[in-house]
Amino acid sequence: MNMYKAALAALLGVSALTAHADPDPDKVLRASFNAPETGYDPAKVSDVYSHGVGENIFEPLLTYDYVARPAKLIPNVVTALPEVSADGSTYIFHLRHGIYFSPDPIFKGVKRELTAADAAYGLKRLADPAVASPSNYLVLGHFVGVDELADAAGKTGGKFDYDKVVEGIKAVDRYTLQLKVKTPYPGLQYILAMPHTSPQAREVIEGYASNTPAHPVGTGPYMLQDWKPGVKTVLIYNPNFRHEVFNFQPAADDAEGQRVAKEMNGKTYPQIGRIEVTVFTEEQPMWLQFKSQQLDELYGVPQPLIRGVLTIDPNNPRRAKIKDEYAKIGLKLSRALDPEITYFSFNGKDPILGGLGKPQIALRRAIAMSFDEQSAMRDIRRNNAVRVEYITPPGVQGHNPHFRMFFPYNRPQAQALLDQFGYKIGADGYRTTPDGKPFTIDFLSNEGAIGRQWDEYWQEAFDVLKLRVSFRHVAFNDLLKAMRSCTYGITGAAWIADYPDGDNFQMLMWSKNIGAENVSCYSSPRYDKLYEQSQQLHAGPERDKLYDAMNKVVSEDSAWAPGETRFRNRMMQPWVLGDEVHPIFQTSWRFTDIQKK
Amino acid sequence: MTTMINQAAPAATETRPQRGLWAMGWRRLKRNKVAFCSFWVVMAYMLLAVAGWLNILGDGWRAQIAVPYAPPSFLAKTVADTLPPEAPVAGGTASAPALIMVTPEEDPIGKEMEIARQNMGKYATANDAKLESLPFGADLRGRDVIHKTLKGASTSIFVGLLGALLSIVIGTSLGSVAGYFGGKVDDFLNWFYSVFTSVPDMLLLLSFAAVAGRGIKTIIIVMALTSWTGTFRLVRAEYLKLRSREYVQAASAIGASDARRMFVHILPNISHLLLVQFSLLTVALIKYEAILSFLGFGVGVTQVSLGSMLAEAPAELVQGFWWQMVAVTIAMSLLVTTFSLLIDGLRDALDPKAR
Amino acid sequence: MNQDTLLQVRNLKVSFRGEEGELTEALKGINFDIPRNRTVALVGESGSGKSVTSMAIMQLLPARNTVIDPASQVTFEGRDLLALEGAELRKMRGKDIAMIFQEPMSSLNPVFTVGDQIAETLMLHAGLGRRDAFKRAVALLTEVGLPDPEKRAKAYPHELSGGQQQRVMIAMAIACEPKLLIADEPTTALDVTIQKQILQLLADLQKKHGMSVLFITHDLGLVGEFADDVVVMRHGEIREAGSVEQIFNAPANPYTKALLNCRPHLDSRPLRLAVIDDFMQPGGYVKPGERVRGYEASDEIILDVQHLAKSFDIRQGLFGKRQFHAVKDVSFQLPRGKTLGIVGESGSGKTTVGLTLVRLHQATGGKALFHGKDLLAMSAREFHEYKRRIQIIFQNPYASLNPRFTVEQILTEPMMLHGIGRVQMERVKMAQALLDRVGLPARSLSRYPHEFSGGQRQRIAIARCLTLKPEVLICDESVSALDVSVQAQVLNLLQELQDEYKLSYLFISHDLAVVKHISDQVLVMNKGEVVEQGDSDAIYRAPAAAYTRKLLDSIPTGWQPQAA
Amino acid sequence: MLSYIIRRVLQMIPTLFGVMLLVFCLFSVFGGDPSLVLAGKHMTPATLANVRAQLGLDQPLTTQFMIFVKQVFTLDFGTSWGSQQPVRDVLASRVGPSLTLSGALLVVDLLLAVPLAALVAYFRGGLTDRIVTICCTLAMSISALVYIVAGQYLLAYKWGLFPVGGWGHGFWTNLLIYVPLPMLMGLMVSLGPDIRFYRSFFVEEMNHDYVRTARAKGLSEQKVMLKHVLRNALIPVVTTVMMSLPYLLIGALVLESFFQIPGMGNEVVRAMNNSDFPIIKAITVYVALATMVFNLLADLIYKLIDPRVQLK
Repeated sequence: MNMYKAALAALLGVSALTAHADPDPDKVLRASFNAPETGYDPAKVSDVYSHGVGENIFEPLLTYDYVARPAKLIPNVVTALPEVSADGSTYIFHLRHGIYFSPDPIFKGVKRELTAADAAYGLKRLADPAVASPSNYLVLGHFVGVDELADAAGKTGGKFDYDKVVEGIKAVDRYTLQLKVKTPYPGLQYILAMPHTSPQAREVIEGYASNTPAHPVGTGPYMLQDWKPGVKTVLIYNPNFRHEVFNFQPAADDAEGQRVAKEMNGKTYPQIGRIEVTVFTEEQPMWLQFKSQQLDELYGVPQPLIRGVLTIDPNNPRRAKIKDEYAKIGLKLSRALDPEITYFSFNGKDPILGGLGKPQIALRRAIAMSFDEQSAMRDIRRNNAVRVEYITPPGVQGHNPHFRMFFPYNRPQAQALLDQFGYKIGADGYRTTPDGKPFTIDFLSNEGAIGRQWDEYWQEAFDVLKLRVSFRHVAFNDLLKAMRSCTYGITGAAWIADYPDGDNFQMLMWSKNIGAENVSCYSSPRYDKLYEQSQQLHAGPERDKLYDAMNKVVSEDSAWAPGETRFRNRMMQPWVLGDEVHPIFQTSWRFTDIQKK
Repeated sequence: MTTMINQAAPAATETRPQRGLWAMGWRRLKRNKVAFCSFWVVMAYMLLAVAGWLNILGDGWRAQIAVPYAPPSFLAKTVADTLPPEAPVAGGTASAPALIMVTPEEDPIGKEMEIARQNMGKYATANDAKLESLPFGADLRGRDVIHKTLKGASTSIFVGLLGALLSIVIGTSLGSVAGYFGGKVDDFLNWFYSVFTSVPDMLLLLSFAAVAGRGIKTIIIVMALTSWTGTFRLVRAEYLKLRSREYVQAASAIGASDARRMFVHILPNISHLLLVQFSLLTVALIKYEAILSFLGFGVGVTQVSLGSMLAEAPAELVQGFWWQMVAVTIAMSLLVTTFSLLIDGLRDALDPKAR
Repeated sequence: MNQDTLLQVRNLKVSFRGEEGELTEALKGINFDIPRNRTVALVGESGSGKSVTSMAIMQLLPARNTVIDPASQVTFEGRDLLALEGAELRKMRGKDIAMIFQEPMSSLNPVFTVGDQIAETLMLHAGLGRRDAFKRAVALLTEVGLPDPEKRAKAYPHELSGGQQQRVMIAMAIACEPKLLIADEPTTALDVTIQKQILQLLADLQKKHGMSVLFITHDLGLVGEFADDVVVMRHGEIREAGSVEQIFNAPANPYTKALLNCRPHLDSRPLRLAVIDDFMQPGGYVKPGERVRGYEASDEIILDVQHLAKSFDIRQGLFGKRQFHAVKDVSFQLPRGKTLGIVGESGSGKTTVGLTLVRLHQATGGKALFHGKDLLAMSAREFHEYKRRIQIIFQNPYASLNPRFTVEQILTEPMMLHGIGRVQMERVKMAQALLDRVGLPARSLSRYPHEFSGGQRQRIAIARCLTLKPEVLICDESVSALDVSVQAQVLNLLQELQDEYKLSYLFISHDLAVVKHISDQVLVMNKGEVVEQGDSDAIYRAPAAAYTRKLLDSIPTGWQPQAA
Repeated sequence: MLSYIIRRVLQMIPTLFGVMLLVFCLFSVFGGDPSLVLAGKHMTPATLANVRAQLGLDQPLTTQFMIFVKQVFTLDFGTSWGSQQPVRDVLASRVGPSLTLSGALLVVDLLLAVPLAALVAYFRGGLTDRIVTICCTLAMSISALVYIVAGQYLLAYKWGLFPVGGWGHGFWTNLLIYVPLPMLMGLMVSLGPDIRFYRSFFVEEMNHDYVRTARAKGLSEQKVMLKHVLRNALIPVVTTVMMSLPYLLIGALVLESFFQIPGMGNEVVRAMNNSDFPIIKAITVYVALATMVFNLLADLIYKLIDPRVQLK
């Protein structure tokens, strides 16, 4: 750090730097992750932990208000939300002046300002086949001329021509970026708030071409100082970061937001000088370290600990508090639902379970109705979740809290329903198909302890229904393979929002996404028609109506068995200020302060 | 020193007829109090294992008879920390919009659902009340830890014994061929051996397990595939030594075939070593199973092993639920300790040098 | 106590506690004296308690399972050694009484140089510094006749030959000028020529240093030349004690008499060797007539070995191999019903000859014509039939019987393999008859080898060969590991069998007296080569080769009147 | 001597080839397809194909194997599929912590186990021997997991004797602050079997004839033990330790993940869970190489400390 300071001071003159108070380098926030990150090239990573760190280093064009609930988009490095052309196809962004990348040897000591070309480069890069970005879906198929560039690069010997001007993503001048979409792209504003789409300095990416994940250079408040993959990441503040002062305006009835505003307003952004993130793969050491004050922030209270740490109202999981013994020592809790759904998916192409025939629907319905999801949620999730009742989860644009997607848990009715459709109990004690053939349900399950726990509850349901089941435990990659190739019977699945718009969820059941996101291999003409209509619409009551209809279709077809949406429980030491779980951000480090007595 | 005692011995051998090595070993074992006690404990475990396989014992381990993590009965009950009752929402539930759901008319199988509702009476079951405590507590699903431990021990012993057996079979067949024939065959098998020993056990174990998936069969096969090397080295060395022994040469001189020399003449003479090796492997594999289960390659859902129970322990202990870990630790360490002491005893008892 | 008595053993009673707590008496209350400046020989067969006696004197018996009767006394210069403890005991060991053992190789610590090991004793008892002690060690090595002692003092035990190792042991023992030197079978593991040298050295040192020597051996023959007094032991008791002259000239005890007569002598070849029972019976032993040996022109040659050679590959250098020629160009003929003796020291290649003939080793050259067919050139399948006709008996009766087989299995297995006897019952019957023939009771069939003594096991091994009714029997050191009295019995048995079945023997041994006794013709081997070959009487009477002469000279001659 | 070393080194080639074949078969042939994970949750067949191409998984197996062979000979295993860091850098940064922990564990274990083993062997058959043997057996019967979980909970958290886990910067900081607890847990696991193992070496040596000679010389029991027996018994101890050295490289899997030690063991588990084949391949090859080299070194040292040994 000091080296940078000295070097910069010599180049730029001390006064420029002292214009605002630097964060205190001795303010160290020791944070934790529950799983290893993979790297810090936003185009190349797809896990929440990597992007969680990335949020602090990179700045996408747009971002979210820290305290507004539900999440609200605000301009970040642009002056305002985009100007949209009348036909909705062209977006114009004006970049703020005087935003600089963090110092890096690549810049040879010159302060490097953010330009529209950087923003265009960051977006185009996602489409480059050589990058093999898992986020390429954000760009491909949407922007005028970009797919052609990617196709050309995909051919043997081809190279992605970043210099070629395309209408879809174009730097109009130094500070103006133009985006032009082929068809309406309702999620566009959200994707421009994802760290994946952050502007990138081309010379940095090309300079570190062989190892971009270890050399993130962005305009955000922090920069990477030390990285031991999968073990530890150390961030320090970016001396080039612009001067800004916290001024949060939370809703009056938002007690937590009010606390944050009280603790932080008026302070400069950011406050913490150094952030040390440790990855914990085991729960016990993480909790013990936090309890013995060797950690300042717990990313999430590990599932097995929830019952010991929190008291959750069994009738309303939204109500929770820290247990007295911990509240007494001042530990703090911030809690929010993750923008996710977990569900159990029936393979729509399975010869026995799949299809839209009545006996098949009845079989799926009976299985779904027999799954004691409430007990599983209580025992495995420790009540730290709410039941999924809508494809789009709470906190995501388009969610309808008054919808009930699943038929109530009722094992006797489920059994009677199977009788009704002629799934008779055979000589061996198991039910046969209506035409009298014995069958076994192929339950695909991930290896590992958690998967095992769910299997136990499922086994019980099948035992009651007298259905023969065989659990197939496979490695994660084989699980994915089976799901993508529709070669399974039932499996657990999950989807976490890439951006908080319902489209990101409703597309899960679109038949064109079979082989990709539609792991249920669900194919319903009714659903497809509704979905394709919804794609043309921006968020609003009209689209909500379509979403309700789509949910009904899935509910009628019983394509899923119930799952849940989990809460994220972040815990802090008493001296951590301003820390609150944001529905979209993975981390809040940049908005927090430390005040030790 | 032993030579001298040997010299004094003939008088004794004349008076008391001795029998084969096994009978002699058994007598020696009986005299070793520690080993003999251990023997009976191990036998008790074996009985338990057999009872477990036959589902005589621990069969009801899957019954959820208590509340999750019901404490052991001997613990004093603690008062639960509860939330204050929920304040009624202003306006009450009346103002909330009606819930939207699929109506029977919309439902493609609405009619059948309705009939099923009427017929469900015959499947209705009474809901038993769950116990608040159990003699040694319950696990997450309210299952009796004692039952689970019994069944788990049975599975672990089964896994250990079968794994060890398979490992011994692999190690012995390769080792005997290598040691007996020598030459090119030996070179090849030695190469094979050194390849396996050059790769760290843990890595091999993990990669085999990663490739093979999950389940008892996998565990047994994977453990056998990684643990045969010790037996191979032992058997090879013994065959190398014994093939030039005079009684083997004598067997050759009277026209015994290679196979006969290998399996009728030499094999019984290393059987005591194999028994000890087998026991050692069993113990090692029972311990290995625990680690494998911890790393996520355990037994299936409808099965329980000491390892799969131990894998649950870290998550439980942080919550203060120590009973499952203690139960497993007691069951496992008693088994492994007595088994190890028995092996020590066996080794001494079957040592032909000590005759 | 007599002034001239250095050590007095009185009523020494030692028992060993067995595994089940039972006591086995190893010494049943023995009494004997060791006078100053005299050599006392303690003679006995295995199990006689001779080594236990020496260990008891040194208190080297394992405390764990040894019970010494409290009435026992071992008085050394007025002190009861059995009562010594701690520092006093250690001072006695090595300084006053020193000991050398049977196996010099294993008795020396492999990781220290021999000089260090000798110096250690000196530093301990003579209070010398390291440098002085080492210098003295070199001097001692010179005294025991080790060539190039300066260099050898820095050598590790394994770099020396067996004889040299035993010299080192002797040097270590005499380092502190002990008053008593106990030599426990010091030459048993050595070749006959080396044995002679070591014995001579011990005799010289005894005279030079004026010490007493307790010489423990199983070989009465050695005693004659070397000892002043002889104590004969059997089964933990002293059978006879007296001066060497008295023991050799006028043995009073039948056991002593038996020991003296059991061993074959070079100068006589009785029809049947004396065995102990002969002397134990009333009426005593009557010497049978002499047997005449030698090939005759009319003999039918059944085995004709021509230019037999065998070499082993020894790895050398990066990829190189060196040939070690264990047997070079050996030729001989064996007639029906006769015995060819092959004699040589260790490493002479004599055993390799035997093993090559039954194809336990693959020959590298030459022919072995058996009834005109070359055994060495046959396919394995062809040879299978011949295996029956040419059999081998090994040296170690403990190792040559499968410990996991009962005698019945051992005896019926060869019959089964060669299709002799139709059913098992028939084979068992034949086995019973053979057991009877080799002098073992029929109930032996259900027993395991370890339940038999060495001599009995060798009988079983012989019976196993006889099951196949072989024509040629190769006896590879077959009697070498046996006690003298047992050796005589087995030799007699072999002789009887030869007479009865017209067997031909290839008798391989390092023991010249035994070979002379049993052989018609003798072949002397050294370093893989035939040194001399001829009728046994002729060779022993007038050896042509120097090496043969050297071997013959090394044979202990027993007590000679002039030596007394 | 030199020719012996050369021959041994040449013999390593087929073994190394075998190891490569084994590793390759395990991962590239049977090991499943990691590109499914790497392509992300929005994976389309086209994306998947592109990822596979980037990883070289679209090549025929023989080509992939040839690439692997080349990697082994240049000791350049490319970049990790997880963090995309050069494998060399990843491993280099992981070796230090592993060696610090395992090295300290080995040294302390030896310092405790060898004298204890000698002591127990000295009293062999007696009560001390029996009690220690049974204690050792009992100690080794408890699963390592229990030690770690319970030890961390009680010693570090409840009683605050050690930090709960973590890793610092300086070598001494780590050794004195972060290593002691995991090392203690490691000792609980290793000491029992090691004492028993080393004891057998001592007891074996004590049955040799040269011990009788030493006693007959008038040496005290202690001296016999400390000079004659110890020197001989150390030979197998040293060899055993030498052979175990390569395993220090992969560290202690469970210890490292429980105590947040950024060592090789941690990385192995991570790589296994994430099908990070370049890392696994590299670790396997490196450890196999180290095993072979240390086997050779063990033989050479064996020759050095045991004058009987002749290298052929």
